Amino acid sequence: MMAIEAARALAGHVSCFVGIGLPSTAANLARRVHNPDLVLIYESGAIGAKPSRLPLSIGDGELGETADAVVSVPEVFNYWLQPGRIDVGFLSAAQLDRFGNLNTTFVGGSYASPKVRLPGSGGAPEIAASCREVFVMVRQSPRTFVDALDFVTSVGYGTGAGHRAALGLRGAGPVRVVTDLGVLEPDPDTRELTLTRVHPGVAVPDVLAATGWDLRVAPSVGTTAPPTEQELTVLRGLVEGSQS
Amino acid sequence: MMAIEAARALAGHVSCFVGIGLPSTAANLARRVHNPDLVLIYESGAIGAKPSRLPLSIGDGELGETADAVVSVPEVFNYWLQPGRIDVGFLSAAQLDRFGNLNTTFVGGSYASPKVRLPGSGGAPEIAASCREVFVMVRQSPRTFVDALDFVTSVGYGTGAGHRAALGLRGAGPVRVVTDLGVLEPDPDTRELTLTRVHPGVAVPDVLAATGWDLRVAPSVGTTAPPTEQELTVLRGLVEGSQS
Amino acid sequence: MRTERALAELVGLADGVAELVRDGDTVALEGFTHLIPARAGLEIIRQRRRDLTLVRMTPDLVYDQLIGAGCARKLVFAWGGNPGVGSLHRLRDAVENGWPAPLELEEHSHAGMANRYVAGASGLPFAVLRGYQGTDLAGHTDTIRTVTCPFTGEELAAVAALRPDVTVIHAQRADRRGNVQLWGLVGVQKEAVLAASRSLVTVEEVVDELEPRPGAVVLPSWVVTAVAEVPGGARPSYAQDYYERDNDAYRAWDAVSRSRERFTEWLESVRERERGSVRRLD
Amino acid sequence: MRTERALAELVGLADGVAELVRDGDTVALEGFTHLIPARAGLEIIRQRRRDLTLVRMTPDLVYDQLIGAGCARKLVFAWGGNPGVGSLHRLRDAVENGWPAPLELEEHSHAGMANRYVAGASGLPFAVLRGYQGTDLAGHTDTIRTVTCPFTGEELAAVAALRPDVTVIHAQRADRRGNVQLWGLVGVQKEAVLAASRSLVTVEEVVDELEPRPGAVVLPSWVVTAVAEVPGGARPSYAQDYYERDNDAYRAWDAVSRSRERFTEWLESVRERERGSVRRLD
Repeated sequence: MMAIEAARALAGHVSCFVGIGLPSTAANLARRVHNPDLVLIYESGAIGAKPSRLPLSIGDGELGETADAVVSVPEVFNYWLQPGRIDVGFLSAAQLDRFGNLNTTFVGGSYASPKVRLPGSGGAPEIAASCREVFVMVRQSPRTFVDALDFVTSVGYGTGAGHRAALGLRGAGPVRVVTDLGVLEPDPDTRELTLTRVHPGVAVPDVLAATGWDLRVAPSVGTTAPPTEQELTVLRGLVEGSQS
Repeated sequence: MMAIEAARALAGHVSCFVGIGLPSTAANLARRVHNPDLVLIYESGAIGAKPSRLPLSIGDGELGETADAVVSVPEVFNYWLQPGRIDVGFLSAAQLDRFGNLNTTFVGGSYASPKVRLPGSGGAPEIAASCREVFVMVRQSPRTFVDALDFVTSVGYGTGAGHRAALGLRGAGPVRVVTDLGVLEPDPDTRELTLTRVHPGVAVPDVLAATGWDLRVAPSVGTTAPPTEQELTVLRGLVEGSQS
Repeated sequence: MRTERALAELVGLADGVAELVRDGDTVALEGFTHLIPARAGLEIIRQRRRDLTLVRMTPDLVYDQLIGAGCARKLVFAWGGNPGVGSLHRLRDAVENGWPAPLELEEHSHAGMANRYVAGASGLPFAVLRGYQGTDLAGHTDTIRTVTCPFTGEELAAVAALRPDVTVIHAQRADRRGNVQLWGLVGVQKEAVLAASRSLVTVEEVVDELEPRPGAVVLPSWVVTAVAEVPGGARPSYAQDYYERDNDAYRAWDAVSRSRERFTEWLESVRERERGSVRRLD
Repeated sequence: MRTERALAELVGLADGVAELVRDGDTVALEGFTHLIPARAGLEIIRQRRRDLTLVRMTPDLVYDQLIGAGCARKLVFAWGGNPGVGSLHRLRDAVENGWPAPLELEEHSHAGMANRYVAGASGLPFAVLRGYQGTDLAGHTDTIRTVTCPFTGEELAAVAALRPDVTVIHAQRADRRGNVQLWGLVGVQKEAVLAASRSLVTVEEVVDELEPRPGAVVLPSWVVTAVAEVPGGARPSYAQDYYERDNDAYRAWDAVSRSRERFTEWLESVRERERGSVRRLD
């Protein structure tokens, strides 16, 4: 459901910056069902990649072979991502707070002596800063949706309205957080993430229980349309192709 | 004789940054006679070019077609020239002073209202700054070899010993000025250009008369070896090829 | 025509210039000896654009023509000459004598200009380089300053980003979706297009599919505003694998441009041509 | 072996590592998922190098192995994981528990690391980028500071140049003169080689002539120190047009690396191999 919801949200966008895992699934699903012209950009340098199966890694050979252009890694970041050319960037995280700030660095202990050391930032800080919009995809649980991050790896809305502008960040920030339970969007005034939609079969209290802070809920919470036959068929094809 | 003298001086060097005109003649002559492994780098982006005839322009098609690598213009300057990777750079000028500083910007009048507007700097300032050594090739006359430049486009030894280091320039500067009359080299202590060699048939007073300042002369002035048969044959072939 | 968020449109040259190059614009017609968008330059002259700020690392014939035709009020450049031949006489006449109008200069070195495009393409306000130290250039050019390395304390040159309103380049090919492919000496064209708000690419031919080629640069359709098929659009410069540089035309321009009279005759001949049939220079 | 001023030497892998990778060096084994110099990494382990500062944008299995083997005292990086699989358990064990030795971290983002190599390759002491604002990274990493644009007054991130003592990469081909050619996803390898004092390139094959290929990067012999022919040298990563990524090997490493015991067995098996016959990981 997360991949399908994110794929639908890609309709109407020109380009998206793709990481591996769920974002890649969503972007490839979108290109097949919702937005055939969508330009997929991988940080490994593939611009306009058209993979036939889901890559396991962002450097999978097929990405380069099917791309409109392959450029160096410095060029991806400097000429393509940094100037704000890319519409949508996908991010995930081990921790997320109420303003959509993300932690992929460590959990527990201290930076110098972490309990769990995570992979680190990769391209996430720049994706968070420079894509016109950011979609976050995270499974929802109180361990992940926390009141305070152990480390700010990538900035969402910082401490709230106006903070991105003050930092000189030019993209709009995390306009949509897609979880396994529903969709959160920033409040237009405060930028605090607000539950606006639940997936079929999920109730609002389920979402509140899976959130480590007192989650705001929109006055009227919608329900995500169930997956269509086509979405499910294509999604199954993508996932099976990647495991063969 | 200028091209032959410069070509000889390229023996033992790995790479040289080539402009059009005499430097290109010299470099191509050197590659054929004195230094077959010499790597020619053109600012248009051809690295390791092996043209069969003399190009009229630095962007001549054959440069790219015969090169080991063709790179963008920003890359030529940033990755290849600026870090000091290139052994020898060739420069010419409309005016040159006793410290090998060069003017290719304007002559007479003022910058805002010049009597003769010249093409400008092109890549010369960076070649002068960053090549390990610079060879200057200029025909000698009091109008060209002047006491004071109208404009400093490219730095030689500035105001003398120590000035390049103070400016943070990392190449050695103009270690050799090849003219139609002889060869000038910087004094080891003061860095003032000093006549060290005359070409066959040229007398020291001829050189003094063609210089707009009181030219220093080395205690013992040598004479350039006359062109060999091979040098003349190859040179003629190069020049004819370029006019066909 | 829309900006970079959508795919490039295929247009005629005259329409492309009419819509994308506007009076008062900062215009970069780039090409480092190879693939110079000469035909587009003539079309700008034919459409009598005014008050342009012309930007180019190596202004040559096409800028001499634009300057002589009175299209420009300012030139941003590093080297202005007729390569292998000599002076640009129209450029000199404008700078030395103010004919047909005074020409303001913003002068850099090649490395400075290249890095200004890189900064523009990268969404940065400036670029850092080793350059200009000890020269008289910085004293005459506002867009050269210094910056101190926060790690070593070393002082380096800073140059302001270039962001043309419109960049015009010539390439070998585009496909029908507007993806552009150029190869050979690729100069600073990618950076110049990515730095600009709008872009117009003239191409030798529009093809069904861009087959990959060694050394090719591809500009995806979504960063190009418009593509016009203009065979021979780079003459008298060259388009690798299409035609060679017409060295005689460069030499011939010297005589045309030396006198205001002969240049004016040339200019009238260009302006008399019908829309879309600008003749090649000869 | 000599530095960049002369042509590259063709060497055996063991000799190349012995001469070019020294205890205490700052070593970059680069490769962005594609063309990872994995075999060279095993040779460094076999030769028991110590106190290395390992540099890489995306440390993966090869750095997990080097760290677990006790070769490293410091890691300079942006993303350290087993792509598509999960954690690097040896890296985590070193950081979380100091086993087999504590590991100092110098942590950046991808854009920061890429620009640090660009600055190194460009002979500049630092690079400027939009990055790090609002994150906690700058507070923990000395090589991140700020710089103010001298034109706009805007504050931007500055990162210190990377200048490895030696960079090791894998490429598809070299010719007998030592010119190196790689294609496909080319990552940051050119910059990493040009930024380094010395370089060792392992290649799938040495050929008589490098035929031009679409998208290929050529590193001329005179900027490479040594080339070693090591077929399969990028396994379990891939070499486009030679072999595919061995995704099973990446998954299998997870189990090997999870326990110190199994890792130690693996390490002993690597060290037992004869010089020059390091087995592939499986």
